[in-house]
Amino acid sequence: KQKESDPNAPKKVAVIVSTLNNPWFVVLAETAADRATELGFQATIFDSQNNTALETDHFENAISSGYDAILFNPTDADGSIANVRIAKRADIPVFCMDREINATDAATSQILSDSYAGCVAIGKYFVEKLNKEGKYVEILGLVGDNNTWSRSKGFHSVVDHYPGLQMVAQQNADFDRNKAMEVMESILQVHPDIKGVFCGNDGMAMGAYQALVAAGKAEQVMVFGFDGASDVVTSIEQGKILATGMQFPKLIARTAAEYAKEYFGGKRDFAQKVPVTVEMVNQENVYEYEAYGSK
Amino acid sequence: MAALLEVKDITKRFSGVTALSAVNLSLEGGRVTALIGENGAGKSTLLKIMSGVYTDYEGQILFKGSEVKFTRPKDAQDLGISIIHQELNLIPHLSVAQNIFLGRELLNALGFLDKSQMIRKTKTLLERLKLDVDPTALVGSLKVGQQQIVEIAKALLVESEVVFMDEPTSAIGESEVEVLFEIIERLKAEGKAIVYISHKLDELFAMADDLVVLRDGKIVGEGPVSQISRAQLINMMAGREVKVVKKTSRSACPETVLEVKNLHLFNPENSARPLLDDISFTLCKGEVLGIYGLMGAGRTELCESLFGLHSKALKGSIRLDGEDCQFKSPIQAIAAGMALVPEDRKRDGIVPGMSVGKNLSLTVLEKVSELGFLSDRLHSKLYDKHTSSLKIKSSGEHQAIKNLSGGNQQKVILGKWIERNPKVLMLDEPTRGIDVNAKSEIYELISKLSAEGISILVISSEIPEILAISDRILVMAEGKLTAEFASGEATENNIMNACIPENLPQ
Amino acid sequence: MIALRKNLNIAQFQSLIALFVLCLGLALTTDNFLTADNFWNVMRQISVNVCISVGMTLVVLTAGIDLSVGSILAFCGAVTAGLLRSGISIPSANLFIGFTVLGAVLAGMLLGGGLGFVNGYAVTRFKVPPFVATLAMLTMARGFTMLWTKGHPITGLGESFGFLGTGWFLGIPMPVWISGFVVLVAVVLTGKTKFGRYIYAIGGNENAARLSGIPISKVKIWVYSLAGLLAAVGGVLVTARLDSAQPNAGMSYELDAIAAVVIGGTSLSGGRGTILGTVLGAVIIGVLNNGLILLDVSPFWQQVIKGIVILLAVVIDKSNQKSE
Amino acid sequence: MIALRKNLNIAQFQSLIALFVLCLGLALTTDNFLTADNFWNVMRQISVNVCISVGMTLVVLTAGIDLSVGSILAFCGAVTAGLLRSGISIPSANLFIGFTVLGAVLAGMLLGGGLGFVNGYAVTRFKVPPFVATLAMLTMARGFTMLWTKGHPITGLGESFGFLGTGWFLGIPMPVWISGFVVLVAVVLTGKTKFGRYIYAIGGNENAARLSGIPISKVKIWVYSLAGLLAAVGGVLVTARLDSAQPNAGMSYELDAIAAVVIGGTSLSGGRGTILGTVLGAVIIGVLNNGLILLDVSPFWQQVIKGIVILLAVVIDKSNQKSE
Ligand SMILES: Nc1ncnc2c1ncn2[C@@H]1O[C@H](COP(=O)(O)OP(=O)(O)OP(=O)(O)O)[C@@H](O)[C@H]1O
Ligand SMILES: Nc1ncnc2c1ncn2[C@@H]1O[C@H](COP(=O)(O)OP(=O)(O)OP(=O)(O)O)[C@@H](O)[C@H]1O
Ligand SMILES: [Mg+2]
Ligand SMILES: [Mg+2]
Repeated sequence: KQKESDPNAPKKVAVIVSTLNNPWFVVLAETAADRATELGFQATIFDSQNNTALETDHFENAISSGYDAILFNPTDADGSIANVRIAKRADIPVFCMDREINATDAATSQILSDSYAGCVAIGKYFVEKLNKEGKYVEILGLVGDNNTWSRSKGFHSVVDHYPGLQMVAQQNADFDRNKAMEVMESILQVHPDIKGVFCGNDGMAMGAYQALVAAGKAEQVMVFGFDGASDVVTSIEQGKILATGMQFPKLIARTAAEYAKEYFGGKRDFAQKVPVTVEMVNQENVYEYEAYGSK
Repeated sequence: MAALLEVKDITKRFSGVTALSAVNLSLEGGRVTALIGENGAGKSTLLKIMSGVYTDYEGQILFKGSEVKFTRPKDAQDLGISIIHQELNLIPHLSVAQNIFLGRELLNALGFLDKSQMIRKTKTLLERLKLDVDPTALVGSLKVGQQQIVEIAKALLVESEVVFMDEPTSAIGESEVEVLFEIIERLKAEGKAIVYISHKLDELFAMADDLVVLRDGKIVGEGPVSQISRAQLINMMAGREVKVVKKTSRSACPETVLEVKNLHLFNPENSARPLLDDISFTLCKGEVLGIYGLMGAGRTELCESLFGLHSKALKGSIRLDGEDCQFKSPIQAIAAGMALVPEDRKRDGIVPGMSVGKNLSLTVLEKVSELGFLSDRLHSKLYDKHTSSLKIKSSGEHQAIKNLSGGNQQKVILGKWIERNPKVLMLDEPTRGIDVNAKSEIYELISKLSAEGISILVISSEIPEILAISDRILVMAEGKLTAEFASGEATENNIMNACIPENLPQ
Repeated sequence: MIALRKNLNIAQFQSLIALFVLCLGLALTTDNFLTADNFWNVMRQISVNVCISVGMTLVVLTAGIDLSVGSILAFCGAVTAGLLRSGISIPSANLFIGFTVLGAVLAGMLLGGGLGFVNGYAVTRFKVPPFVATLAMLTMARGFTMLWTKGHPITGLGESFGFLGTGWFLGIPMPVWISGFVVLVAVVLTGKTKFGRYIYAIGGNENAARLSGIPISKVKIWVYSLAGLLAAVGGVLVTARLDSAQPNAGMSYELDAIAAVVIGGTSLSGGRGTILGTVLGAVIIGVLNNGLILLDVSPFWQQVIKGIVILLAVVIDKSNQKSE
Repeated sequence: MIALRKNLNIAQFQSLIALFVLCLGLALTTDNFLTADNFWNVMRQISVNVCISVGMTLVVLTAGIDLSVGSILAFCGAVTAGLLRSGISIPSANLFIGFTVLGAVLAGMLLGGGLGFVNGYAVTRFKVPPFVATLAMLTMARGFTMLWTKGHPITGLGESFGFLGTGWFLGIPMPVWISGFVVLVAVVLTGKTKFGRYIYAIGGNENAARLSGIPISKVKIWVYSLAGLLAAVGGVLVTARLDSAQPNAGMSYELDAIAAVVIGGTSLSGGRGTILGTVLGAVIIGVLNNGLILLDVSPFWQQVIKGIVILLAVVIDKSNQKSE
């Protein structure tokens, strides 16, 4: 099926990421590409723009233009399965990064950062910090995005067991810092007495925090984010934000690139799922971390 | 014989204008009824009501004795009423055949368009009308006269019982007119009722059986054509003696203001037939120069060229006050002292949504500004000045100009140019669609302005008008200047002769 | 040459040359452009845009615009998927209706047609400018999609449905069959039927069309309904290809469709343009997308280049019209 | 009443009533709508949209449209932030230029004006339809933003810059001062100057305007440039408020701006409308956004409701025009 390529030519690796509209994914994509280049491959980044159909196009194009491996950050756990299968049929290994696909027989290996588990940890910390009672607000990302919901569900799987914790508003801010700020400003009008905010990503956490500062409530309300972005890590150091779920995009991306090298070397028995634990960063342990990883 | 189509007490109002009041008319098969009246008398409006274009009117329409109520043009078409509209209603990007069959396409057994049959039928129809164009040519590439024949063909396509013709001959030459008359004779023989509108009285006397005269939306006279004389007719149309101060023709030319030499205007549609072909003339200070021609003769293009609108396609020399001035845009032309009152008021003249005051000041905004800002006080002053001097009837400075009658709109446009005190004022059909009173006021204004030393170029399609107001008359046909007359020597006949394309030396 | 020019209009001719140059360049600079695999990739990838753009062309020919196609695509895709998976159950009436693949697809298309009808109705009956009416629909249909899916993708739609998106028939991918069929019907519709003629007439001069007895409102309503229906077809294709209806599918697809229409030489002021031109426009965009990736152009530069291509296409088209 | 009607046009009057009803409803159903805090929140939140919409109004009054404002906002915000943080350094020439807050803001605004100029130039010189020209710019400017930021936000812009977005002056938030100033200038410009009159004349009847000696191209180029400049002001405000330039800022802001313009009674076919109407439209949208959150309406329904409001606003406006 594939054109026989020159065995001495560098291997070509495609890095297909869900979006480049969010710095977290830019870090993921660039680290993967950089690491692949370091390893002697030729790497190209494809941006799926949060569009699963466009992702299909990228897979097809990558396959027909002779890429040898795909480092893949799926747009959707279910929707992307079909895409991975396309590659599988063409005998091209796919290494999922960060996000899971809901199939275990498609990807060569999945290096996952478990948002759900990470948010369970945050939820627990949230319960502890709020002392099991009080009003709180949840700010969701894009309501059509399944990551939004896995984070939200992880969080609620813990928090909903505490009747003393009352969610007074649940609004979306599309992973957008500005929108999160505006939403928070409005919510604060109705619920000036909240004690905590859980945000679906760090950008929104920063936006929410800025709204709280402007309303003079930064001391009263505890802000929780998710991602491990640089300004949130700094903010945790400075005591502004309480905690975030540190994912390790750089680690994940490097691992994926290295797996590709092992694959080219002949290894086939990869573990289907390689969890990269989401670590909770809080004010006690923040000195161990830097943006998107540990020091 | 019973009436085929009858209207009773038709009244039609547009915002502010009563176009028709309590009109009764009855049409019989096998007769040609000529509808005549001044511009704006309501002729087109009446036909539009009878053919289902205007559906909000008061009164009744009876077809073969029973009342009908059209909700759209199609209803009238289905009853067998077809109309040739005054303004061309063709779609430029479609071909001749496509236009002719628009709305009543022929289908083949499969329900698809039967193109070959439509083209064939178009061909025979065009042959009948002696028009030699390819049925698949785009209408946009035809001459205005040819387009008018296509419009006629469109109306003749279906077997109708009533045919309305609203100025079908305004753009075509004599031989085509003859063809049309033959066709009308045939329709008449077939027992159809025909209504014919034209400003050319000779045509009417040659062809009509009955005359109906409209004035200000009312019928002021009707009867068989044999019982009405030409003089009576003109009197009825005007309602009074049209007294135009006929200017004493000046023979001396004290000072040439505008000098045009060998002007050519390239035709983007058809490079073999320039829009303007070797035009040369002069305009003297304070002179009124009339330009006559059939529709499509290129008069509008001439004015537009002088006004800097077609600079890229223009060749030749234009000198204003002795200085070379091939203007690149109207801005330059205006700065040099030119002014143009365009022929299509609605399309090119007014800004319909704006108030009268704002339309009036559009060319002289620096005059109504103080310290760089527009001043309401100066606006009002300007408005007051012109409403009184031009006798503009409007409910106030802030009334939207679109709600004014045509004549008053025209006066506002004139006002905005007079305020700039131009050297050369070009008027393209300044009295089209304007009532008699306003018309004579505009004539007076023209003579007053020329007496003040403004040189005026007037385009008109009405010979009496051009005879009445011009010091000198130029005639154009197919982009060429074909004749020049001093006002003393011009007559209807020699003007008509000069403007018919067939008579052109080839 | 003359014969060719007679059948194609100049704009299309221009586009064909542009496409040819593009393909030649790609064939010379990359190894993989001229392979059968890649050819079918490009064809399959443009098939959704082709469906939408065909509908958009009809709307634009009447001098309208339809911004809502992307949202309608998402909603109808989601409804088709939802019906296929779970049917409709009304517990209070103790009623359950299951859907076959055909039933679900037809329901989705009907819904698309219905939403398009609403657009058309707003445009003709209430005289809402097309831009605004369809902008409102863009927002509403997206909201409905979220309500219907609750923000979650609907997956597991079965082999036979998936075949519509991923299957091959007689050596040609199904999406290509489907979009090809859409194009064929649209070409016949615009070129060979009364309805098509009316569309051009309305866009060319609405007033003259009215006086010629053409039922303007009816034609326009049909046109918007068809655009909605074709967006739904696009929705079915996307959903079948992914075996999953994504709530945020079709985001900003309207812009791609408008780009295809415009590059294909259809005038946004109506009355002038062809379906084949639009298909050509969609192919150019598809080849460009494909080529930029084959050439390994950075995703950031890709956007810049696409913007430039749109602009160039129209500028060239315009300068041609002038010299015509 | 009559006097009031004389100064406001009917559409605005309608909008005022709609706003009043909206506010009354919110005041009755929530405790917190009618507080000074919430008032300033809404005002601050709409200030970016007000800046963009004012520019959009100018463009729409000339019968154009500008789809690129959101991307221009993002690019100019990012450039301002970038210059502020790192200046320009050209190592080969051993040159480094640092920027003060004022310098960086002016550079951003200049860039916005420049991009708008490109829009205007394409529209007037190459006769590209505004929709297409600004669609191309939408894509290109987003690409440039990504190239400039490399996809990462630019943060840490300092107190004095942040003051522009978060500070208060004389009891009024800075963004409100800035957008208020923009509105004031625009009101004077449209109502009291030659330039403003020209804008209305061009939109009202471009032919008549040309024949009256109005420099169409020049006015249009200025209008698009101003729209770009105001988008840049919006970009500065967004960036300053967040103390961070986001590469994906301003996504689909053009739709919000067009909605404000349309709700404010400006006709998309040009020549009719006012700046104050647009401000009213922006306030209605802002209050609606705020109210929907205060009432904790589900995000899914919010979109549906917004779509309905846009449609209603235009339908009411249209039916009014008819009865005028
Ligand atoms: N759509 C319209 N809106 C407002 N007024 C109109 C409209 N159409 C015509 N009128 C007015 O109605 C009156 C009658 O117009 P109509 O076109 O019927 O005149 P006409 O006799 O056909 O004139 P002409 O010989 O110039 O064709 C005129 O005063 C005209 O200004
Ligand atoms: N927009 C246009 N594009 C191409 N050709 C045109 C256009 N307008 C007019 N023409 C052509 O130019 C020629 C001159 O038309 P024009 O309107 O100037 O004549 P006119 O003498 O002013 O007639 P009237 O004023 O009585 O309508 C006609 O043959 C017509 O076909
Ligand atoms: Mg008439
Ligand atoms: Mg003329």
